[in-house]
Amino acid sequence: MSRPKDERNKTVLALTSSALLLPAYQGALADAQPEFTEVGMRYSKYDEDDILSRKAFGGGSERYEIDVAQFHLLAPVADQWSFALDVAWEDMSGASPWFVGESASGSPKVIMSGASIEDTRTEVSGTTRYYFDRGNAGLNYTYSDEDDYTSNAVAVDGAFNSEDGLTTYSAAVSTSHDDIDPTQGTIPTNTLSARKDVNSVWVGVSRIVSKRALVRFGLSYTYRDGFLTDPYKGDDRRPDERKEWAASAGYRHFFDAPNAALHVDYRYFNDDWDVQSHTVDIAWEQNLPQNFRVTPFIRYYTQHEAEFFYNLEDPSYEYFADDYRLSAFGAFSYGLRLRHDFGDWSINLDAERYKTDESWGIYSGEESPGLVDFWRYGIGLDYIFR
Amino acid sequence: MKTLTSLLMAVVLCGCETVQPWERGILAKEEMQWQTNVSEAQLRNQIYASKEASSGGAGASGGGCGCN
Amino acid sequence: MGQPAPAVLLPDMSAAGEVSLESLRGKVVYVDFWASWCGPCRISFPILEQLRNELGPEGFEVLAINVDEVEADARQFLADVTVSYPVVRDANGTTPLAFGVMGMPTGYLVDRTGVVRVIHQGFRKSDGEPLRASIVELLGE
Amino acid sequence: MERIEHTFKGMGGPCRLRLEVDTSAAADTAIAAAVAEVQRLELKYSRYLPDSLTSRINRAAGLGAPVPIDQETAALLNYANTVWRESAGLFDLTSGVLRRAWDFKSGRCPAQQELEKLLPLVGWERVQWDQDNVYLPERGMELDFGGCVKEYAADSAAAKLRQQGVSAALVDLAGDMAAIGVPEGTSGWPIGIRHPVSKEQAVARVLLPEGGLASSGDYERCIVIDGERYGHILHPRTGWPVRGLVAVSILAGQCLVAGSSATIAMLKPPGDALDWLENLGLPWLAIDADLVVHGTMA
Repeated sequence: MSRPKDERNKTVLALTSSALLLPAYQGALADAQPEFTEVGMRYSKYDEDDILSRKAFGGGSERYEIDVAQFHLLAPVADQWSFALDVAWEDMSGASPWFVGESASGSPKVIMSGASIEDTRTEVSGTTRYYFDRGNAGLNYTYSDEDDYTSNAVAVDGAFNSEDGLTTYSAAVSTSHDDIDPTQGTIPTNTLSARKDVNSVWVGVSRIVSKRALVRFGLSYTYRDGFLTDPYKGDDRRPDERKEWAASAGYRHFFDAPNAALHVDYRYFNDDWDVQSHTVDIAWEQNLPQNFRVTPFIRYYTQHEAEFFYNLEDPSYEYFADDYRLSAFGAFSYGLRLRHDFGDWSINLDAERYKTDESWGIYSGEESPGLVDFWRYGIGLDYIFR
Repeated sequence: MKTLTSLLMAVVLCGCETVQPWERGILAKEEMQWQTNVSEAQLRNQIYASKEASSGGAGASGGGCGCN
Repeated sequence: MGQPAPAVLLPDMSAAGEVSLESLRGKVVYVDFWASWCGPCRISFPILEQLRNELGPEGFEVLAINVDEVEADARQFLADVTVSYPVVRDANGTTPLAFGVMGMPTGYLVDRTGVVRVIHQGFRKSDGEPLRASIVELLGE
Repeated sequence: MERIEHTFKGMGGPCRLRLEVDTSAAADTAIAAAVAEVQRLELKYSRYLPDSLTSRINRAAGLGAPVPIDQETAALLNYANTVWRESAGLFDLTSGVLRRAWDFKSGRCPAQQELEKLLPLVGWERVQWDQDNVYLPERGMELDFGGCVKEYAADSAAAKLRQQGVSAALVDLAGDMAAIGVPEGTSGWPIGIRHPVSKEQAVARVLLPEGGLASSGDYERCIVIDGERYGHILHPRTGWPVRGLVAVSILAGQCLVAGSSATIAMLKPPGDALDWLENLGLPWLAIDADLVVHGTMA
C-alpha cells in the first residue's frame, strides 16, 4: 500500500522522526532471555554412613546409597522465550530405619528394614519462560516416577523489576499431586494406595544494595494435605494435614581484593506439627587464576521435634512417629566445590559431609537412634553453544 | 510476621545507594547469583528436604518424591 | 531526546588516540553503551556490525562506548566478538551519565546534525529491522 | 486464538480495544494497562480539566513564571513544533483560543472584531519552551493539545498492549486507530471509513496493517449560514473556518503522524490539499465539499 520508507516525502520523514522521540515509541528496557543454549550433565553419589551397632538391633547396618545422574538444558527460543529441560535419574538402594525398639539396657535402638529397598526414580521437568519488558514469567511442569510413588507438579513464577532496576519483586505458586503405592520390599506397609497434595506460594523481593552487594527476602507458605504418614515405617500415624511457613533472607557481597564473593543465606521454618527450624548457609566463592574457582561452604541446621515424635510407641497416642527426621537435632555440613572454565566448557567437582547430633541442636528433645550422617560427591560438565 | 513485614519494608525503602545501570558489572558476575550451580542446588535441597523436617523457603516447592 | 547529543571524547580501544562524536558530525551515528557482562550487548554487536557494513557507505556509523569497570573484561569480549566500528572506553561513567543511560545496553541514534533522535534500550534479535528503518529515515533527511 | 473486545469511554468519545490473545486471562491486565494509559493522557492534557498540565500551563500565561514540564511533554511540544513548521504555520497549538468566538450551536457567525481581539493570542512562534519548561508570554494565550493527544494516546495504548505481551491488537479511540500485529491469517485489521453524510455507509474499506489510521472530518460540527457551510477547523491567522476538504483519512506508521497529516490536509485549500496528499506518499482518502471521494484508498 505504501511506498518504501526511504522514498517517502520529507514531511512524513520529519513528522515520523519527531514523533519517534515520544515515550510511546521508545522501547522499554527488556529482561533478557539467555543468549546461548547451555547443556550440562552431572553425576552425584549420596552415601549414608553405616548405622552404629550400639544404635541398631542386629549390629551395624548398611544404610542408603543413591546414584544420581542429572541432565540440564536451557535454550533461548524465538526472541523473548526460553525453554529449560531438567531430567534426573536416581538409583536408590539400601536400608531405611523401620522402627525403633527398646534394647535390654533400656536405650532405644533402631530396627532397619534390611537391604530390601531397591528403587529408581526418574524426574522430568520442563520450564518455559517469557521475558517481557522489566521482568519474566515462567511455567514449570515436573513429573516424577518411582515404583511406589508418582508426582505431578505445576508451578508458575514471575519476577518484576522496578523502573530503576534496583528492586526485583518475585512470586511463585505451585501445586503437586502425589500418588503413593508402596509395593516393594518385604516389610509390611501402612497403606496400599494413598494420595497427597502439596500447594505452595512464595513471594520475594531482592534489592541492589551497592555496586557489590545484593539482598533478598522471601516468604513461603506450603499446605500439605493427604497421606503424610511414612508408608514404610513400622508404626507411623501422622495428621493428614500440614501447614508450613518459611521466611528466608539472602545476602551476596563481592570483595575486590581477594576476588571473591560471600554468600549468606538464612531460613526460618515453622509448621503446625510444632516443628521449627533455623538454617544458615555460608559460602565463599573464591576465584583463582586460570579460570579456577574454589568454594568452601558450611551449613548449620537445627530443628525442634514434632509434637508427636517419640522413640517408643504407645498405642494410646493419636499421632505417633519415631522417624528421626521429626526428632530434635542439629546438623553441620561442610563441603567444597571446584569449578574450572575452559573455552565453552566448564567442569564442577564437589563434595559434602553432613553430620547430625541431638546435642548440636538448640532445641532439646529425645534423641533418635536413627539420625543420619552422609557423604555426597558430584562431578558435572557444562557446555555453552556460543 | 510483623518483624518479617517490617524487614521487607526496610529492604524496599532502604537507603540503598543508587547503582547506575552501567555500574552493575560485578552484580552480573556468575559468582554473585543467588544460585551458582542450579543442578547441584536442586539436588542439595532435595536431599536436605528428605532428611530434615523442613523444606522450601527459596521459591515455590516443586514436585515431590518418596525419598527415604 | 530531541536535544544535541552530549560531547564524547574517549580513548579508542583498538587504535592509538581518541575518538569524538564531533568528528562523526554529518553522519547518522548509533552511540551504543555496552559492557562485557551484559547479555543483550552480545546479541547487538553482530547486528550493529551488519547494519554498519550495509549502511556505512550512505553515512551511517556506530560508536560503541564500553563502560566495563575492568578493561580486561572488555578486551576479552572484543576478542570474541570483533567489530569494524570504533569502540571507545569510558572508565568513570561520565558519558553514560551525560546521556542518561537507564539500562544496558542503551543506544542513541544521533542524526547528521548531532541531535539524538531515537533512544533504544535493551536489545533483541528482532530489534535490528526497526532500528534499520529508523537509520534509513534519518539518512534520508 | 481468542478475540476479545473491550469498549470504554475516553478522550471524549467511544473507545474500543480489539485483541487477539491466546488466553483471555492474560488480556485483562493488558486491557487495564491500555485503558489506564488513555486515562493518564486525558488527565494530563485535557484543557477541560482544571488540574491538567494543560490547564496549569494556560493559567500561568503572562504571569512571568515558566511551568516545568516532563520529558514526554517536551517531546510532544517538539513534535508540535515540527508539524507547525511542516504545515507552514497552519497547525498551531495556540489556535484553540479562537473557539471562544465560535459557538457552533448558536448558528451565527462572530463579529469580525471579536475575532480580531483573539487573533493576537494565536502564535506558536511566541511560545517559549525548552526541554524543561514552557511559558505562554501573554495573558489569555492557550495551548490545546487536542489536535494530537488523542492520536498519541492511541499509539501509546497500543505500545502498552505490546509491553503486556499482546501480539495483535487494534486500539480505536473514536476513529483514531493504532494497530500492533494483524489478526491471525489476515494482512490487516478490516476498517470501514465512514461516509461523512450517510454515516452507516462506508466510503472505503481498508485493511490496516501494523501502524495507525487517523481521520479528520468537518461535516458534523459546522454551521450553515445563508447556504454557506462553516466548519469547525479554524485558520490560525484569519480566525475563520477553512473552506477545505470535508474529511481526510490517512494511514501511517503511527496514528500520531497520520492524524497530524490529516489535520494539515484539512487546513489547506482543497486544491492544494489534494496535491499535498498526492505527494505525501502515504495511503490517503479525502472527500471534498461536493462529496467527491479522492485518494489511494478510495
